[in-house]
Amino acid sequence: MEINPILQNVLAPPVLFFLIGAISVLFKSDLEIPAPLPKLFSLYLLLAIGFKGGIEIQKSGFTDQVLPTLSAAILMSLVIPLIGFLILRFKFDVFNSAAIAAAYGSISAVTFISAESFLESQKIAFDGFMVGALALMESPAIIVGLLLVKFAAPKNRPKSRKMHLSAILHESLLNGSVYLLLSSLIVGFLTASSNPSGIEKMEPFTGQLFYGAECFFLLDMGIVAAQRLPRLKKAGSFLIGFAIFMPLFNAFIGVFVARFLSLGPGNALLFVVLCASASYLAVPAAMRMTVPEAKSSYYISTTLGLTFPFNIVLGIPIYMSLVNTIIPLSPL
Amino acid sequence: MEINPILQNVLAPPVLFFLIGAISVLFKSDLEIPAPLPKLFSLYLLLAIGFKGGIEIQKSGFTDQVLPTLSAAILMSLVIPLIGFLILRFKFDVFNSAAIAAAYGSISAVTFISAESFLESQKIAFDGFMVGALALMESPAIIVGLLLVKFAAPKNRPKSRKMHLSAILHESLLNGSVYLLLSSLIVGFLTASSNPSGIEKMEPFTGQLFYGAECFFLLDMGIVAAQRLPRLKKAGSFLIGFAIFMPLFNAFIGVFVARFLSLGPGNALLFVVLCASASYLAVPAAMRMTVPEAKSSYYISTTLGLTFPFNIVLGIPIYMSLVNTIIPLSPL
Amino acid sequence: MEINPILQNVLAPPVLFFLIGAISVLFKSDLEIPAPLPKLFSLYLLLAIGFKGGIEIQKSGFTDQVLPTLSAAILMSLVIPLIGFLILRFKFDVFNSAAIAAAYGSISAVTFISAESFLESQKIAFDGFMVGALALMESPAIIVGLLLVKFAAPKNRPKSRKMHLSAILHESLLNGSVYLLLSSLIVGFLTASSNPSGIEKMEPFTGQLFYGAECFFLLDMGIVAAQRLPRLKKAGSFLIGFAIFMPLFNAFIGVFVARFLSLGPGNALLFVVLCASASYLAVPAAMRMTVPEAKSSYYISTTLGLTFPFNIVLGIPIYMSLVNTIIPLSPL
Amino acid sequence: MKRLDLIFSERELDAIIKTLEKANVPGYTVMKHATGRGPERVVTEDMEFTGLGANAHVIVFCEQELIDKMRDNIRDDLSYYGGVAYISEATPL
Amino acid sequence: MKRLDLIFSERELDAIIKTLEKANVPGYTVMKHATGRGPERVVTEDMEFTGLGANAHVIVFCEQELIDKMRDNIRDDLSYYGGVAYISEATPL
Amino acid sequence: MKRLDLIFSERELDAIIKTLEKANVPGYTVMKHATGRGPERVVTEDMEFTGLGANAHVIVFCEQELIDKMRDNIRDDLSYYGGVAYISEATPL
Ligand SMILES: Nc1ncnc2c1ncn2[C@@H]1O[C@H](COP(=O)(O)O)[C@@H](O)[C@H]1O
Ligand SMILES: Nc1ncnc2c1ncn2[C@@H]1O[C@H](COP(=O)(O)O)[C@@H](O)[C@H]1O
Ligand SMILES: Nc1ncnc2c1ncn2[C@@H]1O[C@H](COP(=O)(O)O)[C@@H](O)[C@H]1O
Ligand code: NA
Ligand code: NA
Ligand code: NA
Repeated sequence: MEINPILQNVLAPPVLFFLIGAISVLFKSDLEIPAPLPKLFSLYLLLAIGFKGGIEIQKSGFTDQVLPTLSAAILMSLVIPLIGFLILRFKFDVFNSAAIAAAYGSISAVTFISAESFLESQKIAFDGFMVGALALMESPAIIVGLLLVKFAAPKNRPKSRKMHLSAILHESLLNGSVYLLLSSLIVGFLTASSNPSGIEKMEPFTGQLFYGAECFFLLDMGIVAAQRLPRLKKAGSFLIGFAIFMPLFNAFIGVFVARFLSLGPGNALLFVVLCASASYLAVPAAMRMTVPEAKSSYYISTTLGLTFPFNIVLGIPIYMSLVNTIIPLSPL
Repeated sequence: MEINPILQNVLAPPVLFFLIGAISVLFKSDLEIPAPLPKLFSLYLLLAIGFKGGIEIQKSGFTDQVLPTLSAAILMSLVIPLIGFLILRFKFDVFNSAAIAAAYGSISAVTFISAESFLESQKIAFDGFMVGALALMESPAIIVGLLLVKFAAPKNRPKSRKMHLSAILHESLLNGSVYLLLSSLIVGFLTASSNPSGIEKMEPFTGQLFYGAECFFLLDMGIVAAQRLPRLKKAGSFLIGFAIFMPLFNAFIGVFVARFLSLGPGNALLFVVLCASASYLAVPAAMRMTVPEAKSSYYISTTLGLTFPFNIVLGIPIYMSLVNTIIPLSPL
Repeated sequence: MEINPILQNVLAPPVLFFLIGAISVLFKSDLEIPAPLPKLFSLYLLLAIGFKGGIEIQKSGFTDQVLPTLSAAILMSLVIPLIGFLILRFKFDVFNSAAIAAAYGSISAVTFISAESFLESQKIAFDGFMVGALALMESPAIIVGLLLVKFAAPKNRPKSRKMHLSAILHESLLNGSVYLLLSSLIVGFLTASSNPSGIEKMEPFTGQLFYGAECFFLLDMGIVAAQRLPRLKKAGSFLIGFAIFMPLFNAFIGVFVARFLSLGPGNALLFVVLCASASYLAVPAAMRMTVPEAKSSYYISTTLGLTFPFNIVLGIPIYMSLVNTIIPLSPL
Repeated sequence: MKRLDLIFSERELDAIIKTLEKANVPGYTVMKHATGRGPERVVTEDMEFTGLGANAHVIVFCEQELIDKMRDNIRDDLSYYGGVAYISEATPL
Repeated sequence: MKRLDLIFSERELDAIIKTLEKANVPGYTVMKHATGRGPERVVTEDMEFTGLGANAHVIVFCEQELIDKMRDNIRDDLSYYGGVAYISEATPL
Repeated sequence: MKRLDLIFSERELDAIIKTLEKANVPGYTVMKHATGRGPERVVTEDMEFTGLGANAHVIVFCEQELIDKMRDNIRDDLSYYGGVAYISEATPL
């Protein structure tokens, strides 16, 4: 039975649970996942993604493709915030533009694992080292965002303080979610190198449980996203348009970079999804601390209320067909 | 080694953990499972029950037995509250009678899964579609309870408000636990129809983990139930009697309906347990909102403090022997 | 590839996650595992340790070694607090000395399971009944500590109250973590005796998940321990020295007792680790209630800030080489 | 400046916040997971998972006139579902 | 009308509530998971899992005479285990 | 004796506590997981997991002179990140 890839994506449990969560808000059900339970799942997912990624990287070793791909990933996370900033400056001040742009330069780990699940269900291969790209794309966008504030903000920035380079690096590298992902990746790598039996013993926790935990977390994300949506309306149509246009635009650049890198379709999709997704964990937490002038509802509502659902439900299959169309074209 | 079925039921891990929890209260241990951890397990159990139930229903299809059984289940959840109401009116006002009666018409999902575990340990087969009966019996009892209040309450109901039909339907269908169970059932059904590989990937979470999570939750339920018990004493002997008599009475009606439906012993037990169990999730939450005149300690202490432990520890094996006695009798 | 046993221990996932947690504090990352999530893992670990231990005890039966080992374990948990008390009295009053000494007489379940993981990675056999020793060593140390206060404290103990024997027994046996471990052990034992299919159904929860949950909990313990460390500095060098010397001293006595008992190397290591580890769950909770005169920062910072990390990272491999050196010596 | 303390079942939180917003209070703070006992019922933490909910404690710092504006609505909400409301003096730092 | 604020280790919650009930207070509210520092010790959230427990913040709205009735018992509890108690004015809405 | 109520983002908790400690307050109590709305932004519980954090409610019982000592520092912290601070009267039990 051949079905439309968008429909097929929607009928996967993680997406269905996401929709269930969103619909519960629409219908004013009192379904609630109280704090700090969502934190448990978000910590778990970061730990498991990092750990499994570290193992994969150790196993696959540093092939020819690894270095160019990781470099391109970092480059994208530096360039995208600059483009985003230029676009957003039409409507917003420096602070809000930089904060929103940083979020779109960074990545969403849950969008990434949704893309992995999509690839698995389509039986398309991809490489473990792509988690390395995920891990490396979180911080640079934060750094660019903060540098934009540092240099583009009015000299008499009224509330200015703590904007030293050390503070910028601290926020971008030691942010709780960045730190957990990176360090779990290192743990996975070390375990795979020196203690392979440890991998097996972790497998039920980080491996088998993963898909179900992803579903549970997406149920909550559906609730949270649907609660953000009305606030987005207040933010105005420019921002709503941006939250859809920017991921598509980034995907478009991403797919050409992927082609240039000669990535296979699986890796290409993951690369594109990293470009297209926006951060709602690391970046907002960092911006809240360092750029209090920016309205958090702007960068949260766009990334979480619109871009995230768009990517999860429609984006991934769209990007897949983009990859299938662009990548096989005759060489550039 | 042949042992008494009640003892055999008591020696299963879920029941033992329930008893451990209850005993800890008796001995004033400071063992505590702080909020919102119990909520995590209750959400998990509802999600997993629904998901697995949806898969089973899709697999087994709509056999001859399905429709009559589900109809009978709904019927029971409409009739039981009426009977309960008439009995309770001897002692209580309309508000309390309706609220308590609604709880007994509805079901307890954890009692249901305890019965499933019991059947598995006895190697007695049962059908997955019985989860459909579970899901369908939650709401009607709430509706009956609220209609009883609407029509039987004194015309000058002092605090009356929000008692429109739409509010009644909202409370009965969009209550968090009803909604999660029903929608997870739909997710399971859709996954089984269109995405069978998703079932396998969910299995470690919704399947393998289930029994252990059930034990952990029952540990907490033991604590909670034992803390309710002293309050029940305050509620008086009529209510104490009701909390034991009503499940037995409902089981008795249930077993004859099961026989009329020609259910096998496994399905029959589950049907009887649905009739005999009382709700402590969906109904109390709905009544608290819509019938604030009723004392929540009445409907919580009876269902959670007495009926639930009774069913878990003694009821299930008693109902099993009832099923084994009544069902094989010559046709009615 | 032969590597140093300390390094090999450090490169196991649980220890790596512990270090990650500790380093996050050092670098002032905002990584946080909010309450009550650590409680979830601590409850889970106690339940699983007890349950599996009960099964093992039932399976192995009461061999020749069991009774002498368990008796020696209890003896050690009575003697160690007395020695500790005498040492601590050089510097501290009766209340603080008794409370700290009790902590060192009691045990740390997580240190124990780390030692088990170490043995498994080294493929050294050990017996399930050692969990019995774990369970039996928690309470006696508390009792000794409280008796020391009762009899050694100044007669005009200003805040004295509730120091009846019944209160002492209550605190030592019905303490939440002692109770959960002991009662889960009984559940495991009963399940193994009468309901072996229950073991299989629990296995994914209590067995397969265990290692991953241990890692997650150790991540939190790393954070907590590193936050305690600076407070230890305030407590002075005597206490810092005590927190390293005492476990080594107890390990030394323990290894000779183990040799006297003719324990194999696996059981011997576990026995030594029980002697060397100090309690940060049961004892502090009990002391907080019954000896409020003692400063909780003393008994918490030593056990959790120094002794626990020391044992996890360095202690276990050191004790292993101690066992390997002393045990094979010609008979005493 | 006044301080208004409201304590009631968290199930009624939306209704109370709507009342506060309608009166244009400058802000409010909500602390959930409160438990307690009132003349009408006992609210315990261990029942939170059932959906019965615990209490919410809401604090509003505002001018007296805003309180006068909200008084009837709040009393109405609290009389239906239970809960308490108290006013005290407060000075901005 | 008075407002009584009690802050102390949640391990003593049962004892304090018994004192309140004995004085027949009309009600009380409990907020757990409070942390803090007093003259005697620091209470942090990250130690909650150990069973040491965090603090509880108890609020009681009642008449002055009830407070006078409870004063000695409460002081007794708090002097043994630590904690603070303060009274302020409050007017029902 | 005074009671000082501070409500602000829990991300700034360390800074505020440093200010309190520098003024040598006799103690303080922290209640986290508070949510709310101020003139500047809405803080909701469901965003806690993102690391944005909820609010903290800090209570300090101390003498007026200590408050005067801390006033500038606290105002500084709160003006940068948002938050409110109010003083009221309190009498020890
Ligand atoms: N006198 C009081 N002092 C403090 N809190 C109270 C008081 N009376 C009621 N409450 C709180 O208000 C909640 C609702 O009370 P009730 O009106 O009985 O439903 C209780 O659970 C308490 O948390
Ligand atoms: N001056 C104060 N202001 C606010 N809270 C305090 C104060 N002193 C003590 N506390 C609270 O009371 C608890 C117990 O204090 P202690 O008496 O030191 O054990 C502390 O953890 C604080 O939460
Ligand atoms: N008038 C007020 N009454 C009570 N709480 C307030 C008030 N204004 C602000 N808050 C609290 O202070 C927090 C920070 O406010 P803001 O300055 O808008 O960031 C809010 O989230 C509220 O919890
Ligand atoms: Na991106
Ligand atoms: Na029923
Ligand atoms: Na020890």
